[in-house]
Amino acid sequence: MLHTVNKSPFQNGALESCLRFINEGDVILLIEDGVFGARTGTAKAALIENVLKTNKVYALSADVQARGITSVIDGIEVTDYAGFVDLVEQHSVHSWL
Amino acid sequence: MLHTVNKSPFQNGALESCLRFINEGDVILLIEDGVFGARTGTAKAALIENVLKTNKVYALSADVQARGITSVIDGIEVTDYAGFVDLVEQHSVHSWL
Amino acid sequence: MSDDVKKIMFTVRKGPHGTIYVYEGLEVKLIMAAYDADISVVFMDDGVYALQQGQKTGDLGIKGFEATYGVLVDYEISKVYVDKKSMEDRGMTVEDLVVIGEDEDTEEDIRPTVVDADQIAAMMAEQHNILPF
Amino acid sequence: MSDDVKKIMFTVRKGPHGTIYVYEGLEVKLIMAAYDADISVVFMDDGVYALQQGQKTGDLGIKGFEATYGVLVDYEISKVYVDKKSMEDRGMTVEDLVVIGEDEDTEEDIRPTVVDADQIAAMMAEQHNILPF
Amino acid sequence: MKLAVLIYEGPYNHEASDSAYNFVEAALEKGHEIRGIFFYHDGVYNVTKLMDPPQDDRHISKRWSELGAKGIDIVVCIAAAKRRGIVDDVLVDNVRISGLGQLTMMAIEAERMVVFGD
Amino acid sequence: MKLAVLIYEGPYNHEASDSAYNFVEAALEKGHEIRGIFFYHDGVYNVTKLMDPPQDDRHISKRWSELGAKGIDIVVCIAAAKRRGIVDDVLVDNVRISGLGQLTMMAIEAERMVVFGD
Repeated sequence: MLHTVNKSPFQNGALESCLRFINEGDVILLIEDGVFGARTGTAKAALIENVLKTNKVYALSADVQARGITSVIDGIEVTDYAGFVDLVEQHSVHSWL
Repeated sequence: MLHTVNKSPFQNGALESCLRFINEGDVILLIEDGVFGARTGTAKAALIENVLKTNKVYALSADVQARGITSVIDGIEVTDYAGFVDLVEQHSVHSWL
Repeated sequence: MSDDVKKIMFTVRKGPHGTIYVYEGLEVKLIMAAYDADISVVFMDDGVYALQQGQKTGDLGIKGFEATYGVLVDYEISKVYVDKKSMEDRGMTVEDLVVIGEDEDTEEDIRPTVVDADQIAAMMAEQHNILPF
Repeated sequence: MSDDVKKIMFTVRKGPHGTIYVYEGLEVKLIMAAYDADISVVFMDDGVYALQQGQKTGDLGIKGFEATYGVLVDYEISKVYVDKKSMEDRGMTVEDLVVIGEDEDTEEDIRPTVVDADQIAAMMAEQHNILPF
Repeated sequence: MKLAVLIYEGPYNHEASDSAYNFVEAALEKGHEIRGIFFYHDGVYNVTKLMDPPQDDRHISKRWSELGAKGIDIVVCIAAAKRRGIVDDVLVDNVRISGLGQLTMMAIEAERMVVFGD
Repeated sequence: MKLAVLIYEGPYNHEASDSAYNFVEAALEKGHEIRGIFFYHDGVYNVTKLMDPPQDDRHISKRWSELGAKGIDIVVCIAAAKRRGIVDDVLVDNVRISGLGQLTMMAIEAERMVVFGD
C-alpha cells in the first residue's frame, strides 16, 4: 500500500497514526505540509528515521522546494508528480487526511 | 488573557502550544473539538490536570453535550455561550486556531 | 455477492461536529451501501468519538446523526470496526459505543467490533479502494 | 505614535503553502501597517517555516511570498518575532530566516528577532487585540 | 462592551460559523455592542444567497442577513471574496463587500476581537 | 491504468486542489485514463465560474474546465453543492452536478482512487 501523509508532524498526529497501521512492504509519500517531516534535524526526525529501517519513504519535490527544505533525511527519496503517479500505479492508496 | 482552544488535543498541538505561552491569571476556554480535552480518563487528561493547578479552565457546554461527554475533568468549569461572552468581557483574547 | 465484488473501505479519523466530514461521510456510506460493493467502515483516531452514545447537538443548533448510526446494519453496513488503542487513549469503553443495529435472531444490540491495529492494517491491504472521511 | 495608539499583534502558527492562511494573513499585515496602530508579528509553531529562506514554489504552480517578507521593514513592520523553541524543534537556525529589511544606517540585513516563550507571553498580555493568521 | 468577530471558515464545513453565530447572539442578549463581523479566508462563503440547505437544517446565510438587518455591520473581504467567487450578485441582504481596512478599523475600535476558524 | 480523484477542499484556501491538479496532469502525461474527478465537501467550490483571482495567479476553475474539455468526467456532489450555494448557473463549462452514486461508480470502476483534502 501507499500511504500519503499531507499534515505537518509538528501540528498533527496523521504521520504517527499512519505509522501505527503500516504493513511490511508499504510505502509512505509525504506531500503538502507532510514534507516538513522530511527535514533533517527536527524533533520529529526520529519518527521517519525509524520507519525507514523497514519501509520506503518518499517526499514530493514540488512541496519540498516550496518550503525551502534543502536537507532531507538520509534514505528519503524525493520524487516529482510523475513519480507520485508511478507509486499510485504500483500500490493501492490510503490518504491520511 | 483568555485563550480559546478549538482543536482536539489528540490530533493537533494547539492545546500544548497554548500551555507553553500562558501567563499567571490567564484562563483557557475549550470550544468545538477542543472539548475532547475536557473528558476524563484520556491519554491527554494530564495536560489539563496540570494546568488546572495554576490556571482556570472552562469548557463550552454546547460542545461538551454535542460530543456526548458526560464526565469532565475535576476542576473544569462547564459554561454556556453567555459565560463565553462574560469571559471575553473580562479578558483580551487569543484564539489558538 | 460474487467474487469480483469490489471491497471499499471507509476510514473515519475526525471527530464529529467540529467539521462536516463525519456527517457528509455518513451520507456517502448510506448511498454506497445500495450498490454492489463489499463495504467496511473503520473508526480510528478522533473518529472513534463519532461513535460515542448520547450526543446532544441541540444547544449547538445543528442536526445530530446518532440515530443514523443506529440503522447502519439495516442498511447492510455491518462491517463496522473501531480501533482499540484510539478508544483507550480517548477514554472510551465498549459501553460508550452507539448501537448500530439489532441481531435478527437474538434481538441483541449490535455494536461496532473492537479490533487492533494489526487487524486494521491487514484489512486495509485487502481493499480495492479506501475513502477517508 | 501617540499614547492611545492600539497594540495589535498577529500570531502566525501555520506553515506556508499547505493552506492560504499565511499568504492572506500577510495581506492583512501590509494593509494594517498603513493605519495608526502599533503592530507586531509573532511566528510560532509551524509558522516559523513561513520565514524559511529559499522557498521555490514554481513546481507547485503557485505564487510565493518570500519577496514580500523582504520589505516588511519598509512597510514599517519591524516588530517581527520568532519563537526560539519552535525553531529548534523544527531544525531551523537564525541563518535559515528570511531577511525582512535593511538597517538604514549600517545597511546590514535585518532578520526577525528570536525570543522565548516568556517574552512572547509578556508581549501578548500587553495587546489590545491579537489576530491569529 | 464593543466586540468584533472575525470568521475564517466556510459554513457547514466547519463549526466556526456556528460558534461565531451563537457567540454573537449571546453577546447581543447581554446588551453588548457588536462593532462588526468580518469574513475572511473561506469565511466569505458564509453569505451567499445561493445556498440551499435541507429544510430541517439551519440556513446560515439567512441567519447572518438577519443579524445585518438588526444594524450590525457585516463585511466580507473583497480580495478573499473575488478569489473564491463571492460577488455582489450572490450576496444576501444586509451584508457588504469591502476591503481589509474595515477589518483594521474593527481591530482598533473594538475593545475585544474574537476569532473563529480552523 | 484507470484512476479516479476525489477532492475535499476549496480552491486557494487549501493546497489539496493544486496537488490534485498536478497529479492529474502528470497521470495524463503518462497515458493513464482518468475515470473521473469528484468534488465533495468544500471541494465543490472549485468549479464556480464567478472566481476572479489576481491576474498573475492561477485560475483554478478554468483549469478544471479545461480538463473537462479533454473528456474527463468532472462531477460535483449535488447535496454538498446545494448546501454551499454551488448551482448550475455558476458552474464552469465541462463540469456537471450529480449524486453520490457517481462517486460510488468511480470508487468501484477505477483501479485506484486518490483522495486530496484536509
